[in-house]
Amino acid sequence: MNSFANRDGAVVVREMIRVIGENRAYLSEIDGAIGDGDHGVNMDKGFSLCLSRVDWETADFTTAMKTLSRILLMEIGGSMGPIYGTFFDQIAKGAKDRERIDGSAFSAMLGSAASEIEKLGGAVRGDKTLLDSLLPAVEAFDASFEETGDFAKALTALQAAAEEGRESTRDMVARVGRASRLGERSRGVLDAGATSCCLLLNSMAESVKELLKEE
Amino acid sequence: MNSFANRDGAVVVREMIRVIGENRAYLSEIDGAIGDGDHGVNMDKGFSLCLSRVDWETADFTTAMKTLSRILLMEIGGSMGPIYGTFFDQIAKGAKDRERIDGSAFSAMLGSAASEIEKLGGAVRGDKTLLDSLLPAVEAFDASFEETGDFAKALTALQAAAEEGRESTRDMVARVGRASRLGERSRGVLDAGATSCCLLLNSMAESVKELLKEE
Amino acid sequence: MQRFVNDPSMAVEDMLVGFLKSHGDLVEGTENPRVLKSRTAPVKGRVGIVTGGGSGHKPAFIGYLGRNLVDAVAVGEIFSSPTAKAFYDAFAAADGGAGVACLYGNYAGDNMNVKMARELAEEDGIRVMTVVANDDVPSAPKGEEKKRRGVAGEIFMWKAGGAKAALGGSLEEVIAAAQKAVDNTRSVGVGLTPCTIPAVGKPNFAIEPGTMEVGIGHHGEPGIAVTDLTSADEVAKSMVDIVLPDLPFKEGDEVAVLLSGLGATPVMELYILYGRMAALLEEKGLTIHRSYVGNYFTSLEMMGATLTVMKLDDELKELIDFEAESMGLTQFGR
Amino acid sequence: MQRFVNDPSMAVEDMLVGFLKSHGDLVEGTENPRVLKSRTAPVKGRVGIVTGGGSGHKPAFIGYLGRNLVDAVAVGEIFSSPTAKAFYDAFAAADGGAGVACLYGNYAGDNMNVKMARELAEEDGIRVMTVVANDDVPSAPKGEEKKRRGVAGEIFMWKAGGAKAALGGSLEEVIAAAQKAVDNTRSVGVGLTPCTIPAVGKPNFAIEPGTMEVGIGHHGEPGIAVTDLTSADEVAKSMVDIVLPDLPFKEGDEVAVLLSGLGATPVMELYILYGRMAALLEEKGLTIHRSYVGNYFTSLEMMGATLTVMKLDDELKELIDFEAESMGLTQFGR
Ligand SMILES: Nc1ncnc2c1ncn2[C@@H]1O[C@H](COP(=O)(O)OP(=O)(O)O)[C@@H](O)[C@H]1O
Ligand SMILES: Nc1ncnc2c1ncn2[C@@H]1O[C@H](COP(=O)(O)OP(=O)(O)O)[C@@H](O)[C@H]1O
Ligand SMILES: [Mg+2]
Ligand SMILES: [Mg+2]
Ligand SMILES: [Mg+2]
Ligand SMILES: [Mg+2]
Repeated sequence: MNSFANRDGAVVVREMIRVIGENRAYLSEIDGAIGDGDHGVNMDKGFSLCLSRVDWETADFTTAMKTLSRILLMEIGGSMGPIYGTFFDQIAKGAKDRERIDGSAFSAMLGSAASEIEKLGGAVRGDKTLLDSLLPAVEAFDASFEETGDFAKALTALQAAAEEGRESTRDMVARVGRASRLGERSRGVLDAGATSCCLLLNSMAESVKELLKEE
Repeated sequence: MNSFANRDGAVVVREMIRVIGENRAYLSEIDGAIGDGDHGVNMDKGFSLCLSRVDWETADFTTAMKTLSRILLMEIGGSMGPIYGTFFDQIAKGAKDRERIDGSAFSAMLGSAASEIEKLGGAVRGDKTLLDSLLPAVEAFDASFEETGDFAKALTALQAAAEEGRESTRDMVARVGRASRLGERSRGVLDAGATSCCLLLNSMAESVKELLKEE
Repeated sequence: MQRFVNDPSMAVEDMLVGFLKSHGDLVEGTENPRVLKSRTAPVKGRVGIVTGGGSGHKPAFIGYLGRNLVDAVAVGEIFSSPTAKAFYDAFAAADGGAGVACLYGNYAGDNMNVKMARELAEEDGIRVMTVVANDDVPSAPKGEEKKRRGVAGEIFMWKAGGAKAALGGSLEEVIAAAQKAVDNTRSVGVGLTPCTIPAVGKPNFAIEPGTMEVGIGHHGEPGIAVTDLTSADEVAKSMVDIVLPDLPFKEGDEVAVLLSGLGATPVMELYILYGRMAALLEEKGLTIHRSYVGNYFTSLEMMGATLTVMKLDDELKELIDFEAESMGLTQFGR
Repeated sequence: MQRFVNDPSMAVEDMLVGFLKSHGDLVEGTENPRVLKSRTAPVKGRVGIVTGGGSGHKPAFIGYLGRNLVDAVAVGEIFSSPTAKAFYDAFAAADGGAGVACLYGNYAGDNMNVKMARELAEEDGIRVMTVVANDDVPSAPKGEEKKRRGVAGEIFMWKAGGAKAALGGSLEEVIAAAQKAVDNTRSVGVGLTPCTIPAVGKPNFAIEPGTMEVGIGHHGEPGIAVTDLTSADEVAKSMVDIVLPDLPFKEGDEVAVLLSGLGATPVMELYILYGRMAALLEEKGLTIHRSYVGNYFTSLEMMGATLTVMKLDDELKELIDFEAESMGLTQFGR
């Protein structure tokens, strides 16, 4: 199939929770190199709360995304609360009232998520933030989907671009957030937010590809 | 000679000022082990002030001692201000109106200095204070002077006893002053006040012996 | 790490317990454990004053809860913005029907969380207007003032807003007064040592002994220059020289001055700095109407200081002199 | 040494310049540069309150100069008693004809200098009576209370004495009130890091990281035990367990509590300690009538805290609740 049912999609959120849990220490370690070493803790705090708040038997894609978004927005604070909260809020909004989610719906969700995050946080590409994973990933998805019309293929393109984007932060100098304090010394290590964003995009892509296969 | 002229005696004070200046860091270091590490600074502040307050061309022993005493009492504070202020005040008082200072005058001065300090501070021998240098030194002076009638010899006895007294504080447990709250842990190091007192007595003895030789 | 903590990740919770215990006459908790309010709030018909921010800045932010000052505070993790929900709940706790003035500092997280909270509150019919303190001169060049961080100048903003609300000002008037305070306030910070977030366990930046970082932020954000640590008089001069030309302050101006320690610098040394700063201000023809010297806005156990100067007019003078009672600032009216 | 000083041996002088500049509404200088007085003193017919001690303890001692508190202060070098002359001049500055209550802490130097100053003052017809604070429990065993140091409990002594004088008490009554405050007050300090006197340039004692020194004095005088630095809750318990049995405080007592930082410990952590201490006191059946948490009596940039508990009766309650205005302590009357 070239779309998945909203009703089946909560698994996408449950998988992201698992991935963040598994990478808690790794993300904090990356943040520790040039930030304050709490990115994994911050993320896992929000994501793990979500595990017990969603009724996985009944929740659909929209509900699970909405719940995750609300928890991040309402209970996490910092910058990651509102930024990832906005991310998943835009996805939930894009999925609302849709029985099935297809490639163009997915493209619209990601697109508005990225632009809302840009607006909210004021960072731009190259500032060494999660946008350096997210923006290329969204563009790659759109280009591939426009060319092929194939949702799954576009997701694979997204994954490759997100990883490339994450790697690209290694050679960037941080211009926003705590790491910006280090100037040139922030070069040479990955950005924590770009790494978590890549993990999340990867996980979403894998989950959705499974859903597309199943039907 | 067996006495020195009051008019020549200001050098005794000037030498003490020099000795305290030279031992500023050393005295603070000793104080640091069981006190608050400022004994050298405290002492040098008062003594060095005295350097510019005395007219060394005209001052005699009495005037120089009186000036030192007043500076310590009025301008130095701490414990050392009143204690050493009292010390030199008693010496100045004992020398007042004397053209020459002989061994029995010197003995009287030191004796009243020691007893006034005992009264003021309430410490007794064995409390690990400067009294543990001063009291044995005074006794040794008196014993030797009584026996030999020789001022210079008595001064040498004073020096030996002061040093022995200073060393004796190493094995004492402080019972007054800041160090007293240490209990057993104050054992094993010299007392700062006993060390400065020994330095001062030594310096006085050497200066007076020079004066005795000269004439 | 020589610190008094239990589980470091619960440091803020543990702190709030003690704070509420000690200041129960002035402050109380709310249903949201991360929102504290003044016992006097809300007053029907009086504008509510809200602020919030990361923890670790004592007395800021909760220390300014009290009479004629701040009515409710959203409490974040150490050096991390409170949640949107905390801001929202603080708005609700402070609202006496006349609207809420949210007076906070210019940090990415706070901007985002306040923005979202405000949307929620307005859906619920609570009017919220904001003033964003941006008094920290070195954090962006002239012409880009909007990018500057808020530092200890926030205290003048709260003082002005809180007094205006107590005097019966409308929301627009309270906002105008707080904005006037911010517009007339400039600050600079100098850092001498870093600080350690207990949950992290090691300093999250470094300052070489013998050097100082001029223009440092309240969380160790980078300054504009790392120089040799010179005498207090020279440090005072370089701080005054950054603050005065920026507004600019000019001969004849009356000013309020706040010199805050960053945490571990002995207050004695703040007075050493202040003596020189006051002389420099007076040499430039400024009149110091009122001064505050002490630990008013700190960064855990950082060593260093921030200088804040506010240009006064009759209104700001009345507001700054107004009686106030809180843990961080208690003064009789003049 | 990351510190704001000019010539380290002039640190006290430089500090006094800034202090007088900042607090000119409350405090003024005298002919003796080492004596500061409250602007409200002397009041004809009112007992004058004098204290004094070494510098480096801000707000103590000069920070308690003001309305209904201390009238004149003799200022010493850092951690060193003021001169006899300074105490004498402070007596003269505070005397309104009804005599002077000299309320100070039990340190050898202060004892000697006060004694000499008192002799001078009495020659001049100024009546001086003294109370010597000795609230620090670990500094000498029970039965030898007279040997104990005075620490933050001095603040309660000044508060009681200052209020009693303001209420028109005679010299004997003021002395009795201050003595009652001292007799009912017990303290203990815990040190986590040493401090450096700028003129010395290096810490004058050491505390191994990971350990704490229980019973430490305000100048780093060694404590009774060096133990592992445990959790805030455990530290709170060990401090309470030293203070309470000594008086002893018993079920049903009303108390005032003062938890002071030693300088560099973040105030956040004082609240963490206080939360637990308050719970422990309440578990023992004590009622906390009033609490003070903050940097009230410090030791330069030492990390650590002192706990002070005073047992109250009706008189002490009235005195502790009395209105007061000073740099270190400003409170509205109750
Ligand atoms: N304005 C911003 N826009 C987008 N991402 C940002 C922004 N500021 C910071 N980030 C991201 O946040 C990450 C750090 O997150 P985290 O460590 O959880 O928060 P904090 O910096 O408050 O400790 C950075 O790696 C960066 O990718
Ligand atoms: N009551 C006392 N009588 C005599 N000497 C004393 C007394 N108290 C303290 N001392 C001496 O004072 C010395 C410390 O002096 P110093 O360091 O200058 O003063 P402080 O203890 O105030 O820092 C001690 O080593 C001790 O010899
Ligand atoms: Mg963080
Ligand atoms: Mg981080
Ligand atoms: Mg000493
Ligand atoms: Mg000393």
